[in-house]
Amino acid sequence: MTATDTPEMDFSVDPLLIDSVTRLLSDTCTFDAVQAAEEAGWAPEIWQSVAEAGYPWIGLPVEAGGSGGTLRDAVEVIRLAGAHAAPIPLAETMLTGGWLLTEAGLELPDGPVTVVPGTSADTLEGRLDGADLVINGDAHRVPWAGQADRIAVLIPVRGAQMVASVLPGEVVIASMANVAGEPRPTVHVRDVRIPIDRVAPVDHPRVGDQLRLRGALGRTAAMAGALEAMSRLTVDYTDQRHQFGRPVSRFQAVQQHLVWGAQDAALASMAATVAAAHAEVDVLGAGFQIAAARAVTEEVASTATRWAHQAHGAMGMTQEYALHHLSRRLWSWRHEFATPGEWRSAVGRMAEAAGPDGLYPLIAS
Amino acid sequence: MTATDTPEMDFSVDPLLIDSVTRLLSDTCTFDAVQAAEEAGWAPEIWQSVAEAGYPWIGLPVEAGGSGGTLRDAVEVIRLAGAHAAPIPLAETMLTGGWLLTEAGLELPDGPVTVVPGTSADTLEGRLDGADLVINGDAHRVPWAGQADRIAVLIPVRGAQMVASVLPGEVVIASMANVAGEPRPTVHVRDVRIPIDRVAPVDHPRVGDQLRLRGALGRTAAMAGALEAMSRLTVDYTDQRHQFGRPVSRFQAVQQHLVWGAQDAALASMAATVAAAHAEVDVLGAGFQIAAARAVTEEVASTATRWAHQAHGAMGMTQEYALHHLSRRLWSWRHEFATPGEWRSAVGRMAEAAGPDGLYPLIAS
Amino acid sequence: MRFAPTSLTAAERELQREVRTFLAEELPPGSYERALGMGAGNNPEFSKRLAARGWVGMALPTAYGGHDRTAVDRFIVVEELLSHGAPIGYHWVADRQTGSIINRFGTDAQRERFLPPICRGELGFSIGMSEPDSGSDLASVSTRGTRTDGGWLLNGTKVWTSGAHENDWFVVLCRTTPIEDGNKHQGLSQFLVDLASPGLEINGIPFLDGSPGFNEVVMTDVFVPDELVLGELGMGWAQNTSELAYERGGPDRWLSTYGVVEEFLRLHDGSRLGTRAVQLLGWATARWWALRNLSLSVARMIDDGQAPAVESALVKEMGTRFEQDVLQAVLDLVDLEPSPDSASLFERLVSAAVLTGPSFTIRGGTIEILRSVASKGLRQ
Amino acid sequence: MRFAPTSLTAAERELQREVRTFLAEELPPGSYERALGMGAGNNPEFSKRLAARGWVGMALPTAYGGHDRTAVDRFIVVEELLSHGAPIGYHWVADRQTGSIINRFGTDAQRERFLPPICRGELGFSIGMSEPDSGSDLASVSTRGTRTDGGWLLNGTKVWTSGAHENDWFVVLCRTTPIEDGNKHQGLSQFLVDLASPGLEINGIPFLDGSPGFNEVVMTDVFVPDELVLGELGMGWAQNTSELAYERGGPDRWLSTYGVVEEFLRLHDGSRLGTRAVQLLGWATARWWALRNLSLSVARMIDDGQAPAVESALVKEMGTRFEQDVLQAVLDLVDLEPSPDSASLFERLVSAAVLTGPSFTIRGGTIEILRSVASKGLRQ
Repeated sequence: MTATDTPEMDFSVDPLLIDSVTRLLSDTCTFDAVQAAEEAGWAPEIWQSVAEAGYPWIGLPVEAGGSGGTLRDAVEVIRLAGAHAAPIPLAETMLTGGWLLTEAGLELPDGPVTVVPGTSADTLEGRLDGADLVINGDAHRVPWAGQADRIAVLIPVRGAQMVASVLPGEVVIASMANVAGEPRPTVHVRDVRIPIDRVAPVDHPRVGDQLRLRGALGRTAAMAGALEAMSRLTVDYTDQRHQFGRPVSRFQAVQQHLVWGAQDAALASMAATVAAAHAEVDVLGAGFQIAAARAVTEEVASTATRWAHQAHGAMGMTQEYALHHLSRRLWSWRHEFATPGEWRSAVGRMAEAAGPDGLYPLIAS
Repeated sequence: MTATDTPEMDFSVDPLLIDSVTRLLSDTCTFDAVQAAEEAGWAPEIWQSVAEAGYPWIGLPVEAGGSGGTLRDAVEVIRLAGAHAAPIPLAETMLTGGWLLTEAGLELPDGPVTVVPGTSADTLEGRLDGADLVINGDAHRVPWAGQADRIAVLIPVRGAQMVASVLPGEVVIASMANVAGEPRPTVHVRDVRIPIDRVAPVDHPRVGDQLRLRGALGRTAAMAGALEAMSRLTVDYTDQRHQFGRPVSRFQAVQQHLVWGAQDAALASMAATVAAAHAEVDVLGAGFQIAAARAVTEEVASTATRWAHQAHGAMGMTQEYALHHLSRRLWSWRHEFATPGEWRSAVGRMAEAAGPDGLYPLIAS
Repeated sequence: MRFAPTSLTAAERELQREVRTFLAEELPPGSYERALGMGAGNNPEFSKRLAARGWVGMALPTAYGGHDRTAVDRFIVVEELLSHGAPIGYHWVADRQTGSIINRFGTDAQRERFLPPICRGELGFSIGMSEPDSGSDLASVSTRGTRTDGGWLLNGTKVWTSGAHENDWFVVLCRTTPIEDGNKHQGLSQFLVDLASPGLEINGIPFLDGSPGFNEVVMTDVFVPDELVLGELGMGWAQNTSELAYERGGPDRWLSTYGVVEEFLRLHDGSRLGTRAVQLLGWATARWWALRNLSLSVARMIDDGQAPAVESALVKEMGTRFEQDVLQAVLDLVDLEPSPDSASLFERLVSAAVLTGPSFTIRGGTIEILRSVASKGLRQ
Repeated sequence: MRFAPTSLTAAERELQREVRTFLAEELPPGSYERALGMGAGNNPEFSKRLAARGWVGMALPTAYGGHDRTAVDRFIVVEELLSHGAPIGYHWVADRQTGSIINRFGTDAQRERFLPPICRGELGFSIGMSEPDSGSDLASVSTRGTRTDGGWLLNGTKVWTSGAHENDWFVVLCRTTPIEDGNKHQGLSQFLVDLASPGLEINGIPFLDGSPGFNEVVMTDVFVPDELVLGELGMGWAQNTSELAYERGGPDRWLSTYGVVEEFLRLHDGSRLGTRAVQLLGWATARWWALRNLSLSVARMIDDGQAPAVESALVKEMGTRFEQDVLQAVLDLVDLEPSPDSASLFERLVSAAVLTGPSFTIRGGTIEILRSVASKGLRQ
């Protein structure tokens, strides 16, 4: 194969890694374990097994305490976690919170890291007092803030971007959950003084954009995994379920739901994978791909849950059947790290900027 | 039946009238006649038979040269004309152009009347010169301007609303058709002097709003008729057409199209009828009902044509089969007398004005 | 298929005003946890107060404590209750479904026993139709009723029985004669069963978010005396077919997400809405208005002695899809992460709608079944 | 079902650049009547110039004047042509479908005779599959081929034959052996038929707006010599099944309304778009991007020797629906009364899309058939 014969993007992921993650998640994320996690807000024992294998730090540099590997590997692990509805803060530790700490040269803790995603209602402010950073205000929808070892906060101070590694014990956490029952509490910060060893500036001026894109990519990958698992679950269920003497998958009305659900999953999965490959090269340079992937994925998350539930009938509405572990997460995730309208707008503005003659090249980029 | 037992709205139409209009249109609006009208732009011989019976002037006062009857009757005739794809300017003569002339006390001609609907691109201006009105500018998408005896123009002059009864010969008509092949030419008016006997003011300050609402109601009723006819045509076709050894109407995928098409027709038909009953009482007072009826109808015109064509397959794409006489009109009419977005916005603003506690009462009005 | 247009009479407008006044007093905005249409919670006290006004058991005969009102009168009361998100859960099924079935098919003794408390809003009923292996295909039920001294012994399991944990009685569809000549529709009967009967076990089937909702009802030799066979033995299929028809086409099939839009509007009251919000509002309002007119037409046709089976199936099929479309449109418009714990009523409503939305097009006969019913009727 | 992600190689990017440069020179914006995807008009001169660049017959062997290029290379050329709305009508069917069928199933002599002119863009082909009473159910064709001296006599009528009035040849599916044991798929054969043959009559079936498009081809004892039986006698079904598969999942199935959006953008170039327009643009662009990646993946899988039948059916089913969705969204956004006579290219394009839109989900196998194909494949 000559150089001109090699596709320009690298989509490869570590097959051994994927195999072992799949096995581990299949073993640990059983129906009962995922269901039980709704009480506690997460599954510390699943975290434990995943952490023992080093998976939550994939894509973070070894020298910073990470497990090494590529961003593609990390995204693939998140996709698998989405497919298994893994009730642990993987994306936060790998892609956003943990990444933010390593970017600032701060220590990675042994346990999960979360991040302040930054919503329009947030009011966090920081000021320097000597060498310390004093933070004040509220942060909303901070994933698993009560379960994480550290909350990574990106905060502008006198024109610089500072990262603070906040201890959950330093703040007041007001519980709140998304529609999947995953903790998304409000974090109240009342003049909390962060000492110098847990604060550092980041040089890159667009670190906030990177964080936003990484957050979006993480949810996109998780949704893609959940959509694929949901499509498989629905195909299996409708093959086994009989009505009027034959499998319901034989009815055209059900076939339509199966096909549309499979298409939705395929779109999301492809979008997440391609976006990850571009992000591997340069997260900021992958702004279009990540925004487009996210926009497509949140749209199909909405439609695919509709088809899957319709194909399942009453069974899908019960706690005892696994569909809701996926569908409720999809209903939640599509609104996290910015809402559907915002990502669609972002893509729209890029298309507008590309102009008529640049539009197709953008689509084919 | 006591007074409190009588429904507050009167939906009655003259049954004899409806019967005879239905018969006449069935006899005259044959496939061939409707098809042939695409060349000429209309069907003068159909107009002739309809006019001989006095139908184009229903709802217009007898003393003004109209045929009498109610606005409901007029709307019902337009609905039937829509169902038969009648290629004649009925709504223009009855509901808008002719009405405008009678409102201004101007003479109704023997032939069809049309009206300048008023688009955002129109540039008509009038000025008084002695007792005459001099008009200048362009009017777009004037239905059947080349076929009408008179073009009714509503034009503001020095704060007053003037109606001019323009002769087609006085203006330049640049041909243009909608996607149904119905003439919607541009009318160029170059310093045309309209003598006093063809100009008159109208007192009512909101005559423009009335015209707009009447125009919308006319297209709504015509669409409702076309949607009903299209639903029936599709049900019949799929019953007769066999594939894989049975009528295609037996396939769930086709049933879905039949049911959705029937629903769309039912929505439009109900909406048009209810709006007409309210308009009978007071056109301006029926602003909500007309706007809502129009908004619903243009939405279902879009979806129902999709279901009907899909159920018909290739046959529906040919000129030799009747579906396009209905579907192409629906594609056209939903954009005439203001576009879908405008009517949806109008309803939305009324709902906004009603506020949260007034919203349901508005819906139930 | 024909929907005759209709409108309210002066008397009906007066009823509408009365209900609105009652609700404005009973449930001023902000004073209650607004519900999403018929999926409302139980509030026996509210049900009794409503009954005291004569708005429960409206369709039932005065002889049994009912009010002999028309379908349109019921429509008016129901649309106001649902559009207010009132807590109608306790009396809903008995009022709307079981009461009518007992009145229509039951014995005199059954009418005398059950209808008066239903009309007082004091008796909650559940429905025992579905089984683990029979959903839309009702005739395939395997719960059996076998003859015993003075009555029947019921054995089998019913699922998706809403409210069985809170209600008093339920109606059970059973097979009382084995299938012989392949005619599955014969040999089915319905029983009125006390949910406190010995041998009857109620196991909650939590809703997908863990909230109570469905139940599994397991019956092991549950004795039901002869006098509680609903009407005539062996007529279960016919009774149930008509029962399904009762469920169709009313305001409960297009108002489930109405509250989401009303609360959206309340949230933004006073500020001028943006274009996208206005378009959404216009689209939804126009369609509600048109749907309501079709649905009202169905009620009037029932009062006129017609049997608008196709029409009501058409309304239900499109109404329930529209309920979901409205929610999707709102979710796409607003900047919000849905949470059941939100301090905002609007956000809680949205969350509840997200979680229950899929059931709109499933409950009481899936839209696929409705399409099949309706499309056959279109040919006539 | 699995779509492997892929991207272009440097060589493929180079090809893309070449095609873009060619089109920018040949067809600068405003210089031509932009077409809607594969429903483009005939322009034999353009087809020849394209062929001169080596971009017709790309999939065919060099031995016959083709270029032995990959499916991805063809994908690149096709997506650029279609997104430019280039006039590809004359060579489209021969290039994309008939050429491949002849190459795959034809005899050496047939290859030598037909492939070189196809590759030069000089031979236009039509397809004769559908009949008045056989649409999606191809095996029920009733056109007969009966044995005669040195060949066959064809009798029957084909419909929906696009371009027969402008093309040179067509491929006809016939029954050559009567149905015996109920196996409808046996006894079908295909013939290469000169459209100028005696006994062959072409009657235009105007498109719904009166424009020429479809044709009815009536054959009365049309003689076809033995050497023009396509490949092996009796293999018509197998040849056609694969022929259908060729049609699926390419850029022609999701780009038909692309030009509408590009021209909308051109119309507003320089002015800042409103929220609704931006949302539409974002939605459509994101989905095109994702669809294109799936579609490209299908092409790469073909080059890798796989048989992505389910995948291509999935892409085509969603792509053609999306083409219609895009149009509806634009129609709802803009203030416009569509007219084919409009002075504005954008409005003419919209009108053409309105009139041809319904065919997107019908042509080359309806979406209902595709769903059936795809849903069976999902189980594996």
